[in-house]
Amino acid sequence: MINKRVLNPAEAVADIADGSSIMIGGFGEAGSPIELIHALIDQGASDLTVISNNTGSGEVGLAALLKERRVTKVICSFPKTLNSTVFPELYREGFTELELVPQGTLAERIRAGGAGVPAFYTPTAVGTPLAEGKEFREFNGRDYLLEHGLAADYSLIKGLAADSHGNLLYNKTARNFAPIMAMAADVTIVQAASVLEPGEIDPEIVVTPGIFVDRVVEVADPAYESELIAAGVSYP
Amino acid sequence: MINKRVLNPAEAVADIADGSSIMIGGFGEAGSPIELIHALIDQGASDLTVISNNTGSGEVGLAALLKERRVTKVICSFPKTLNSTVFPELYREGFTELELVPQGTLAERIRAGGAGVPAFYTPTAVGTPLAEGKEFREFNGRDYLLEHGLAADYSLIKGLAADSHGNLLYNKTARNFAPIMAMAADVTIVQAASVLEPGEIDPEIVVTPGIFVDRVVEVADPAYESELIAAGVSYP
Amino acid sequence: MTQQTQVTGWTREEMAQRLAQDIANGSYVNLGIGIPELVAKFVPEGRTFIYHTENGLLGMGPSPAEGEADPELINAGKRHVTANPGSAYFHHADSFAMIRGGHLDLSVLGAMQIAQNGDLANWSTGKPGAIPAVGGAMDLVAGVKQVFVITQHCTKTGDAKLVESCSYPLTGRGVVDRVYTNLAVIDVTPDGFQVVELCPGVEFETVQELTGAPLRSASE
Amino acid sequence: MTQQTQVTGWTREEMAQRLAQDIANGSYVNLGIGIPELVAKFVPEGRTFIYHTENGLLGMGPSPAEGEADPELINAGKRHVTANPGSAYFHHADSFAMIRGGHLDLSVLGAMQIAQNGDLANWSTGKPGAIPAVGGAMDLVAGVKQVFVITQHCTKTGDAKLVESCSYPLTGRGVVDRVYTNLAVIDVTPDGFQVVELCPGVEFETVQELTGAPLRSASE
Repeated sequence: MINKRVLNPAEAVADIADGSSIMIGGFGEAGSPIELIHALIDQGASDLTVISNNTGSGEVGLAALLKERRVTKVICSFPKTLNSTVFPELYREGFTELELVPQGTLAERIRAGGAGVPAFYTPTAVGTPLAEGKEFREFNGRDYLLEHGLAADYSLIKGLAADSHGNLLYNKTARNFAPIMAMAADVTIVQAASVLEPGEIDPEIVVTPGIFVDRVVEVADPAYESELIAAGVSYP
Repeated sequence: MINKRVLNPAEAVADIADGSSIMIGGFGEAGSPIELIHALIDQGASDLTVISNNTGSGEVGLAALLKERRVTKVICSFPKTLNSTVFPELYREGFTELELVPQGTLAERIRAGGAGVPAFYTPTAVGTPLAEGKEFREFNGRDYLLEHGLAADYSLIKGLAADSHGNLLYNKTARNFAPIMAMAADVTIVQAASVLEPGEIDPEIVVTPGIFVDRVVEVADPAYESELIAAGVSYP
Repeated sequence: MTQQTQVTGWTREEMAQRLAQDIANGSYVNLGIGIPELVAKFVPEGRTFIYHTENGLLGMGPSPAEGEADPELINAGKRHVTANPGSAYFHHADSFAMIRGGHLDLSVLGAMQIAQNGDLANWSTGKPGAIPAVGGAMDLVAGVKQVFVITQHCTKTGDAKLVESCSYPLTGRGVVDRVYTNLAVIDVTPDGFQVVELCPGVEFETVQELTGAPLRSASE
Repeated sequence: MTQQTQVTGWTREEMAQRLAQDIANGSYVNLGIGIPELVAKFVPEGRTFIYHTENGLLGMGPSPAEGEADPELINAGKRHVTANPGSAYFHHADSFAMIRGGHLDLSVLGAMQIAQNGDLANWSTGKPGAIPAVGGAMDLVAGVKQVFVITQHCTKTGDAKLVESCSYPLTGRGVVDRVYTNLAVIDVTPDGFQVVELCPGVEFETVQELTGAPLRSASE
């Protein structure tokens, strides 16, 4: 029997060590695995590298992890949002390093990392400051940049439904980076609003096949950043 | 209003010119768009380059197109199957050229062609005869080959259901190359067992978004290679 | 060029409406944040545009009715949206495959500067201490078939946005096809900026005065 | 080595059963066509293996009952199969992302030749006039975490399949971890072939005689 369920978020993230690289799903609050991030805050790991499209809002979820000074590097495309004050301070102070990557290049690098492709060429960012120091090459008369696959020790992602084999469904635009991050980590940890038995998800509609998932934890009623911020929550 | 329906297979393939490159979906008979291929045989285009995993069986579908001497090059991973006699003869005779590509490299090249990635590196085939003449590069102490994206003028694929925007669902392992071929062609032509109205396919379960599809034609009761061969059919 | 010439020209809505006239029926369109979003309000009679938002939705619809927002159904600007009939959700790699692979017909973006060779700067002033953030802009301009910029003709301080060459960090090199401002519609051609249409009541000379590079008039 | 030594050893089923003992519970496994397919019949009590077939199914089940075959539910050998509860369908690029990305635990393949450095030849004799066909074999050996070969120890004509270096065109370089033959279980180590286990009743010297490269015995 195969059963990837774990009891709670704390157990799901228990083994994450200092210095780990962690992909965190979400685009803004959509798809952000807040309960897993909060469990990671409680757990204490530090000196983390976080790969995520944004850097969180307010002082909950990813922003709270940053505020606790646990993240020394972020790889991201858009580290400022409304209500985003935590990252700018850490960045200016020099505590948290930033690797800025165009959004599509970030997505493709993560997919490549999961697909065993060490590097690929892309037209994105040619002629811009984000191309500085990168290798160029011409194909069919057009310039392209060499970009490298990106993998991580862990991925923390949020699903709508999972089964105990790790097959996943998502909710609307909360899907965003989760399916590719699931591919690109040694250990992929999922919080899902419901965890079902094998056979309860139609194999035709599975978005992330279970092979990419290591642990699933049921978080039946996940919080949203905007709700927590509106309620004045600051984690922990 | 957006309506990508066309009346019948003949209309769907009417503009395919001599010398075109055509991706044809299917793995064996699963997903092979037989009615579109037969319409292409009737239509008369020749000197075609076909990109497909196999080369067909018996004298129906893709094998029949080859037998009519309309294909001067195939790019494929496995050009021999049970009941596959047509291609071997054309190959030995020198009429049809073969570019043999490992199956995963073929899939990734097609995806790259559709995703605007001109080239990527892969570990597949390093140290084998299929690496001859290809560029090598080491990443993290391992050798990789440079492979190029693959695009085509047309893709002919088979779906289970489509809507008039071109959103597609597939049947089981008939999915195989179709979603990536839909991405990689200038004009993607789909035969589907049913063509529905927009909104009749849940946006969460769409496999191929309509942006990749140009024409859809309803073929309510598609034939299978094995059935036609068992019935002694030789097309045309 | 920093002189404050008194011309107002088209409103933001009129600029968006003018741009919408140039989009063919059935186009797949990505609208950037700000003025570009207004384009969706002015779809010409008889045409349908399908909106792509790079965070994973094709077939994006308008804002939801009061109380019907789903925090996980948002656009690239992180605003609540809806999904039209015939829409599809997908992940980020697939979304940017659509962009990079040339499957979208049109990207409409704002700008800080547009150079006469089509260079675009719209993501960073390059000022020290600013938090750099790029999002999907570089991917859009590199991949989408046509790139339209919609912007005020000048900055709030009266500086030209259409220039000989960009002083701000680039988003892309030679990527802009056409610019819609409050004063004019201007093509980027191999010979530089070419006025296609002037806002009624606005003189060519006025536009030239407010532009940091030579303009060719509509009749040239 | 072309001498016909009279040993039979394990049957194909016994070879498959022996190999199945070495697969951990919960493994994701791709079984090649032929003898490898037999492995699925010998899953040890208390273990579950999840089968990947590269044409787009994870969670492949056994052949369908008579009359229940779907011509579009097949395995990589194009035989009718079923889908177990908890399975998933996906397209070819995703399927080979699983393979190339190192997500599968084990690939079980047949072989024409295995060299003492782990080189594998199993796709072509390289004979002129033969139709070359490679399928997914090169991807599997390049990407899957562990590669087990299951094969008769010698060819039908009595030639050694385990050799110093392959004379046939390679499928992959240094890729084989372990070989299961009718006579023995043999690891590929940095020091060459290492016998792990002999088929009961088969002498080490016999196996060595039928092998085209030096063997180290189990006790070494």
